[in-house]
Amino acid sequence: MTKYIIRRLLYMIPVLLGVSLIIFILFKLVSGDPTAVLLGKNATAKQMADLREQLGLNKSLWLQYLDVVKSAFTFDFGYSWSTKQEISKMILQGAYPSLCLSVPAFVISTVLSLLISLVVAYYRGKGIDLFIRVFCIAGMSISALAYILFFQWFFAFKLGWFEISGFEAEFPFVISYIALPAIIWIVLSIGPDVRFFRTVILDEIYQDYVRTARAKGLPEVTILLRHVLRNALIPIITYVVIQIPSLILGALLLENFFSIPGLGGMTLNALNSSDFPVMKAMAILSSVGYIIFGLLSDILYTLADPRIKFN
Amino acid sequence: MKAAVLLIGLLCLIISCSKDRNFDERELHLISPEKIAGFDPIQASDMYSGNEIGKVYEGLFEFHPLKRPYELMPNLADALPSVSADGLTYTIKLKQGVLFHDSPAFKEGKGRELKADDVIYSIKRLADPKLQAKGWWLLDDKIIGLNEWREKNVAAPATTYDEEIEGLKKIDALTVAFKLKKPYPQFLYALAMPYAFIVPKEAVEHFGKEFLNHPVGTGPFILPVFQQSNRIVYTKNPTFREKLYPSEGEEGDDKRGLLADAGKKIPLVDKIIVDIIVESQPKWLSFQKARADLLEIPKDNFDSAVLGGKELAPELKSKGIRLFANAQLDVTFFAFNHDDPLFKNKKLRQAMSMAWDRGEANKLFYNSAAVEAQSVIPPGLGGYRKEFRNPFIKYDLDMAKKLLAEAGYPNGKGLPAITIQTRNETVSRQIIEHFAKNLEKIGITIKVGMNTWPELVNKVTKRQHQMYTMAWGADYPDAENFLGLLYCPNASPGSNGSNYCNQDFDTLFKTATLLQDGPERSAFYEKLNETVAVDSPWIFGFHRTKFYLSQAWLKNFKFMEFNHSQFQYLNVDLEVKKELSKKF
Amino acid sequence: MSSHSILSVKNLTVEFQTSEGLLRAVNNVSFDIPQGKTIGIVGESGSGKSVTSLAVMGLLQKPAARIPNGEIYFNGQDLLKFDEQQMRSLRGNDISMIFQEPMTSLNPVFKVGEQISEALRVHKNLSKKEAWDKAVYLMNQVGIPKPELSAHKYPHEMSGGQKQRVMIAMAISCEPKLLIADEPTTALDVTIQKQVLELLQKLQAEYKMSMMFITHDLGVIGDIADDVVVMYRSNVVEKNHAETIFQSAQHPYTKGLLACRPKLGANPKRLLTVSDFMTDSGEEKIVPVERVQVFDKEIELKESSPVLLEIDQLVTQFPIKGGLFGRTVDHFKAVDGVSFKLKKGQTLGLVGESGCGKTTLGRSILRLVEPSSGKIIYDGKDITHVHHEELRQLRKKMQIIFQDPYSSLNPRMTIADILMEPLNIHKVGANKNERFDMARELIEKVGLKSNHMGRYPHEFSGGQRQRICIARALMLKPEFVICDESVSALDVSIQAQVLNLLLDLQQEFGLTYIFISHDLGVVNFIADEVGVMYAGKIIEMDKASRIYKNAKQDYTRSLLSAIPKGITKNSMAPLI
Amino acid sequence: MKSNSLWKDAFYRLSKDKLALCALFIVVIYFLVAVMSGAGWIASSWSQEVGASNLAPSLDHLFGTDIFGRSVFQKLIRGTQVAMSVGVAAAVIAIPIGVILGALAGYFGGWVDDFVTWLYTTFSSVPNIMLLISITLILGKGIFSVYVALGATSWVNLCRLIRGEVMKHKEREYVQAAGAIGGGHFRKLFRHILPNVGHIIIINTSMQFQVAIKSEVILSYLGLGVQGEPSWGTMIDDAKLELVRGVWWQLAGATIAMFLILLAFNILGDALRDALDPKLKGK
Repeated sequence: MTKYIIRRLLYMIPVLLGVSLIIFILFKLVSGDPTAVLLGKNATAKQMADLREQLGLNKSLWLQYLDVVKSAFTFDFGYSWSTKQEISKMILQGAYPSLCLSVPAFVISTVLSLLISLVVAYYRGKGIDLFIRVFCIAGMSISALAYILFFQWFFAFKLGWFEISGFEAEFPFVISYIALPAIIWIVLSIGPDVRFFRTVILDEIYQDYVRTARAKGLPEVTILLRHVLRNALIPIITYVVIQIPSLILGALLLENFFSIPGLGGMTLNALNSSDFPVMKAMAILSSVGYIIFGLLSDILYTLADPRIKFN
Repeated sequence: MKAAVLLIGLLCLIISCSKDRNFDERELHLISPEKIAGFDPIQASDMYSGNEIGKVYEGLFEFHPLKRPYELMPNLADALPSVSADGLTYTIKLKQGVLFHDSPAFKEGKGRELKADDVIYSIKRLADPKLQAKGWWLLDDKIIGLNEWREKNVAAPATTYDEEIEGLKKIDALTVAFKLKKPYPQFLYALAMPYAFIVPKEAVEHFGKEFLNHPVGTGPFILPVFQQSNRIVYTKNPTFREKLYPSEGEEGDDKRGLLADAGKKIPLVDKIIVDIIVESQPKWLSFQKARADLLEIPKDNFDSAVLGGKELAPELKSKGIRLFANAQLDVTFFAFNHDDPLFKNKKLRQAMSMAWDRGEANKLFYNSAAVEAQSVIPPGLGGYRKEFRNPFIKYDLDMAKKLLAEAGYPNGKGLPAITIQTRNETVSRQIIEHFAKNLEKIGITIKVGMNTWPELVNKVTKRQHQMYTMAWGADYPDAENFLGLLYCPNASPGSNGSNYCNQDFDTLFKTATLLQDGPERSAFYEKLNETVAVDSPWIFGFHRTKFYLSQAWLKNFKFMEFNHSQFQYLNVDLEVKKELSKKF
Repeated sequence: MSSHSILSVKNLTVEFQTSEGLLRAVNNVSFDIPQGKTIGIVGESGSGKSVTSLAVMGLLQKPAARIPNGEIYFNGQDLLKFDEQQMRSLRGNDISMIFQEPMTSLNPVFKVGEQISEALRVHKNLSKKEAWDKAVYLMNQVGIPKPELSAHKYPHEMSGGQKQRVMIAMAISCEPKLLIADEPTTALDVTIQKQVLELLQKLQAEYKMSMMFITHDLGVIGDIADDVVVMYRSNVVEKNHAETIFQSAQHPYTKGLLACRPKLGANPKRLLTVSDFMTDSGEEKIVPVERVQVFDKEIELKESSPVLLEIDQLVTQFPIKGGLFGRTVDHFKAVDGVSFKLKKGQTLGLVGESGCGKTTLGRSILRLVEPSSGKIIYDGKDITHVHHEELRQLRKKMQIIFQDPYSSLNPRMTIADILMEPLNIHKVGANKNERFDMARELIEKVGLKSNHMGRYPHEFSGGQRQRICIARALMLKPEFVICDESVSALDVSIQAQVLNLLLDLQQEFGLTYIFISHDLGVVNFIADEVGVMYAGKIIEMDKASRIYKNAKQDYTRSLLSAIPKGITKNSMAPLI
Repeated sequence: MKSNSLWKDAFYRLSKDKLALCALFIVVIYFLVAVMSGAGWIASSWSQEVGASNLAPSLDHLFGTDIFGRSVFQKLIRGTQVAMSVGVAAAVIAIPIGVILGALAGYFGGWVDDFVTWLYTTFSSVPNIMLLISITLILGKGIFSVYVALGATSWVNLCRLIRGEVMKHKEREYVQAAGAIGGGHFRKLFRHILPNVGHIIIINTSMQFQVAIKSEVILSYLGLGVQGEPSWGTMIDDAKLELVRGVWWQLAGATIAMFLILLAFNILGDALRDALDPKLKGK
C-alpha cells in the first residue's frame, strides 16, 4: 500500500507539470500585459516598462514557465499583483469563510441525497419514486442565479429569516449568515446527487447477491441498508470524495451575492483584474487538491471493496 | 410530522443566531461596493479605497466638507501654504501635537508626534520605483530632483531614502518646503489626494510587506489589522487631536441642520462598520433592513426608491429615509480611436453623435437625472458654461443621415461594422445595445466587445480598439483633469485613450495649465472646451447624477465628490434610530 | 394432496408482462415433493423451471410477474396466500435456495462467515457470536477446509466450488425442510460438480430435508433424484420416478434428453438429439435405427495423413507487474512447454479445469496471444514470428470458435454483416451479392435459414448463435479450426446438436480441429486424440479410447470419474 | 424480413415511455424554434420596440417588454437559438476529441494510454470555471469562444468514459473474433468497438447539453457570454438588476424557457440511459 501511495504521489509530478503548462499558456495569453491595470489610469509608459521588468515579464517564456512550475512544487505563490497581499495569506483568510459555507452544505446535501435516493430506491417504479425524481430534476433545471435572486429577496428580506448578506466568523452567528447560501447550495446539488446515487443503488439492487439475501428471508429494509448500500457506497465514495477539492474553490456566485469573503470571490476578483499570481495559485491548489483527493478516493475505494488490491 | 417540527426548530435556531442591534453606541454602518485591496495610501487609486484610507490616514490638506464649490482647507498643515511669487516654492507648516496611532511599530507602542520628516518620507515613498505607486503620475516631473532620485533607485538593490532632494526640503521640525520644476496649479489638490497621505517610516519598516494590512496614520479612526474580509470595523482614535466640526458652510446648510454639530470635537461616531457588498440586490435589501445608514443607490434600484425622478417612495418616506441627488464631476463618452483612418472623417463622427437619442438613454439608464454632456468639462468646474450648446449632440436623424452621406457613406453604405469595447457589466452592455439600436436607424452597424477591466485598459493603452466607452471621474476639482483627456502628449498609453491630436488645442492647453486658478484660466478652459466640442473627438455622453439614500438618524451627510475624509463629520442620532428601528 | 408431501404445487401458472405483451412462463404446472425426497426438475433454459422455483420462494419480480391461478402448498399452507411478512419468515428458514452462479450470488463486500450467520440471526435469534460459531460449524459441515479461517474470507478469495459450498452452508443454516437448488453445479468444473452433488446428497440425508433440484442436464440428477419432473416450453411433459424415467421415458423430449449426452465408452458416430425424437411441434418421431448404432470410432482412418500442425516447446507467459514503477518483476507461465503434433483431418481434444492454460494455448497457436518461446509449425512452415500480411493470410486457414456465444458476436451487426466481414477483409468474392450468396449458403449448412441473414445476434438463442459463430469461422474455408469450449455454455440438448454439426462439417470440409473443453465426456466423443492439461503442461496424451480405458495419471482418472453417468444407481444406461 | 437492431430496440423501448416522449417532443420543438429563428423565419424582429420600456406581461406581450421596450417573448425565442447552438457546438467539439482520444487510449494502452490519461487528468485538475473563463478571454468574447470553451471542457468526461468502455470491449470475444478473421486494429476499433460504445456518447451528450446551457448563464453573468444577440444568460443577468424594482418577467421568462429544456434533457437523458445501456436491459 505504501508503494502504491508513493507511486500515486509521484504521478503528481507529471500532472503538476501539465497543469502548470495549461495555466501558463492560458493565463499568459489571457493576462497579456497587466501593467496598465496595475498602475492605474494615469500610468506613464516608462512606469509600465519598469513594472514589466519587476514582474519578470521580460524574461524568456521558458523561464516564466519555470517560475510557474516552481511555485507549483514549493507552494510559494508570492504576492498578488492587484492587491499586493501575500497570496498564501489571502488563501488562508479566504479559506475559512469558504469552508464555513461549503463543508456543512456539502455534508448535508450528500447525506440528504443519500437518504432520498434510498427512499426512492425502496419505492422504485412507484409513484413516489417518479415524484421525487421529477422534483429533483426540476430543481436542477433552474439556474443558480434565479435561486439566489429569489431566495435572497424572499427568505432573507421578506421573511427576515436570515441575514441578507455578510459574514461573521464567530459561532453561532455564522449560522445566520451561511444558512441561506447553504440551503441554495443544497437545493442545487441534491438533483445531480440523487440522480447519481439512485442509479448506483438500482444497479446494485438487481444483482444476484440481493436475490440471495431475499432468499435468506432478510427484510427489504435490511437488504437495502446493509447489502445494497454497502456495495453502492463504493462508487458513491469516489463520487463524493472527488468533489471535495472543489469545495476549497468555494461557490463563486453564492459568495458574491452573499458577500462571503471566501476564495470564490477572490478567484473572481483575480480573473477580473488579470491577477495572474492569484489565478495561478488557485489553479495549482485545486489541482493538487484534486490529485490528493483522487488518491484518497482510490484508497477509500480499496478499503470499501475487499476485491480490489493495491497494485 | 416529526421532520416538520425538527425543521421549524432548526429554523428558529438559525433566526436566533442573528445578532441584536446595538443602540448604545454611535455606530455608523456603511456599504462599499468594491473589495478593498489594502491600506497603502500610495496605491489607493479608486474612490472606494480612498474612502477607507481616509478614515485612518490624513493628508496635509482636505476639502471643506460643506463649502461648495470645493475649497481646500488645512488638515495636517497648520494653514494654507505660503507660495513664492514665481509660484514654484510652497512652504508648509504642520500642526503641532498631531500623534500617530498607537502601534507596535513605535517605541513602547505609543504613537509619536508627526514631523516634517514624515511628509518628506511619504512623498518619497510615492516616488519609490520599487513600490510602483499608482499615484506617481501626480508628482511625475513636478518636484525638482524627485525624478532623478527615482531613476537612480530603479536599478539599485534597495531604495535609499536618506538622500536629500532639492525640491523636498525640511526647514525645521514642523516645516517643509516643496520646490517645483514648473508651475503646477493643481499641486495642492495633489497633496489632498489619498496618494499623498502621511505614513510613518517606522510602521512601513516594521511591517514590511504587511504594511498594507496594518494602517498606522493620524486619522480619526483606527484599524489595528486589516483582514481580507467583507466587513471592516473602525473604532474612534482615542489620541486624536482637537479637531472641530466646521461652523460655516454653504448657504442654507444651517437650515438643513448641517451646522447643528458646529464646534463639536470630531469624530462624532464611536465606530464605523463598513460592509463590502458587490451585488446590487443585497445592497439594496440591506439598506431597506436598516443594516446600513447610507446607500449609494444602485442605478437599477432607482425606480423602486424614487417615483418620477423626484419623490421618494412612500414606504421609504414613512421610515424617514431621505434622498440626496447630486451632480457628479464626471463625463461618460464613446471614444473613437483617432489612429483609425475611418475616424479622421469628422462628418462621420458627427453623424454618429447626432443619431444617438440621448434623451431616451438618459431616461433608461440615468432616470432622466443626468446632464447631457456638451463637451468634456462637467458642471461645477471652472470652464463649464451653462449656456453652451454643442450642435452635434442634438438627436436629429435627418441631419445625421445628411452628415453620413456627406461623409461618404450614404445610408451607411460602404461603412464597415464598428466594434465598441466596454467593460463586462450589465449596464455598460445595455448602453451600447441602446447606442447600436439608435445607429441602426441611419444604417450603421455597431458591435459590442465585452472585456474585463484589465482587458479594456490593455486594448486602450495598446490602441487595439475602434471605439470604446468609459466614464472619467475627477481626481481633483480642476478642469485640467478633463481637458487633459484630449491632449496629444497624453495619448496612449496615457490618459488620452482616443489618441486625439489637435495642435491648436494642445498649444492652448499648455498655456492654460500653467496658470493659477482664476478667471483668466477659466476663460481659457471655456475656449478649449467649446472649440473641441464641435470637432466631436468623442461622442459625448452624460454628466451623471449620484443618488444617495440616508436613514433618518444619519446626520451631517452632504454629498462630496472627494469624500475620503467625510466620514469623521457624520453623526448618528441614537434616539431617532431606536424609535424608527421598530418600523423596519 | 398427499399428506406426506412437503411441497405440493397445483396448476401453477406464471405470466410476465413484457414489452411484447403477456408471456406465459409456467403453464398449469403441478407436482409434489414428498417428505425427505429429492425431486429433479429438468428442462432447457427458458422452459420455466427457474420461474417455478422463484414462485415457490415468493421471489418473483412484482409487478412484472403475476400468478393468475394455481396453489403452492407448503406443509399444508398455501404460500400464495401468505403476505410478504409471512413469506419472509419462511424464506431461508423453512425453505432455502441455492443459485446457479456462486460468483455473483454472494455479496462481495461481506465476509462469508457473516453472510452465513445472517440468516441464523434473523430466524433463530442467535447472538452475533453464536451465529458466527454456528457458521464456522456449518462451513466445516460443507467441507470447507480450516473453517475458522475461511469464515473471515471474502467471496473473491475463494474458488468457485468453495463459494458454492458457502451457499450451501447458508442454505442449510436454519435446517430448512425444503432446499431448492437451481442449477447449482452448472457453472462448475466437472470434478467440483461431482463433489458438490455428493455433498448435497450427504446433507440431505443428514438434515432429512426435501430437495428440489433444477437442472438442464438429466445426467446430473441420475445419482440424486428420486422423482423427476421434465419441463418443456412452460409445461410439465412427464413426471415419474427417476428409475422409470431413465429406463422407460414416455415423452419424446425426455427420450431426447436422455440420449443426447455423450457417454464414455460408447462412442456413437454422432449424438442423438431431441429433434431426432420429436418434431418442432412436439409430435413424436420414429428414430431411424442407423443413427442409434454404437461403435468405436475407426482410428486407423487418419493415421496416414500428413502432419498439419506441430507445436514444439511452446511457452506463453504473462508479466507480473510490481514495484514502484510497475516494472515486470516476474512472469506467469500460462502455457509451459507444450509440444504435440496434429495430423490433417484429425481432432485433438484438450481437457483440463479452468485456469490450466488450455485457452491460452489455443490462442497462442493462432497468434492471438504472442507466445514467448517455442515453435509453431503449420503446414511445414514456422509461423511463430510471421507478421502483417503473412499473418493475415494465415487467418484464412486457421480459425477459432469461442466459448461464449453471447459475447463473441458483435451485437450491432446483422448476421449477414458478421458473415460477410471475413470475406470483405480478405477480398474474397467479386462483389457484395456474391459474398452474400456465399454467406447464405453457409448459414444453411449450419442449420439456420437464409431469412435469418438480416437479423441481429440478440434475436437468436445460444445454440443458434454458436452456429453463427461456426459459420463465421468457416466462411474463409479454413483447414484448421480451434473450438475453445465451444459447447460448454450450451444446454446438453443443444450441445449435442452443435457437436453433430461440427462432426458433419469436419467430414464435409476435411477440417482439422483442436477441441478445448473441461468436459472429458465431450472431448472423448469428438476427439481422436486427447491431451490432458494441468498447470500449463500436457500431462497425458493418448488416443481417446485408450485414455478412457487406461488413464495413467491420477488426475486424468479423477476427471473421468467425475463425469455424470447419466444413469441411476441401480441400472445401466438405457439405449431405448 | 423483420430485423431489430439494438438501436431500434432502444427506440422502441423509448417510445413506450410517455414521459420520455414528452421530453423528446419538447427538445424537438426547441430545436425547431432554434433553427427557425436562426433562419430568420421567426423572432427576426426581436430588436424592434414593441411598446414602452419594462411593460408587465399582458396578452399583447406575453412576457412583457424589456428595458428598451423589446418583446421579452421574442428575445426568449431568439435566445433558444443561442442555447441550443451552444449545446450542439460543445458536443461537436467535444465528441471527436473525447471519442478519438478515449478510443485510442483504451484500445492501444501502453504509452498512448499513459499520455491520454495524463492529458485528461491534467485537464480535469484545472478547475472548470477557470478553463471556461480563460478560454473565452483568450478567444475574445462572443458566441464562438463560448462554443470552444465549452467544447474544450466537456471532452474530458467523455474521453474517460469511452476509454474505460473501450478497454472493456477490447477483451470481449467478438473483438477477438474480428482479430481471428484477420481484421486489423482500425477495423476492430472503428467497425466493432465504437458502435458498441455509441450509447455512451449519446447519453453523455444529453447530459453535457444541459451543462452547456447552464454554463452559458454563468458566463453571461461574468459578462463573457454571447453579445449582440439575446441569450437566456444575458436575460437572467439583466434580471439581477431589474428584480428589485419589480421587473420579474425577464427572469421568469428565461428561467421557464431554460427550465423546460433542461427538464426535458434530464428526463430524456435518464430515459436514454435506461433504453440504451445494455446493463440495465430487461429490468
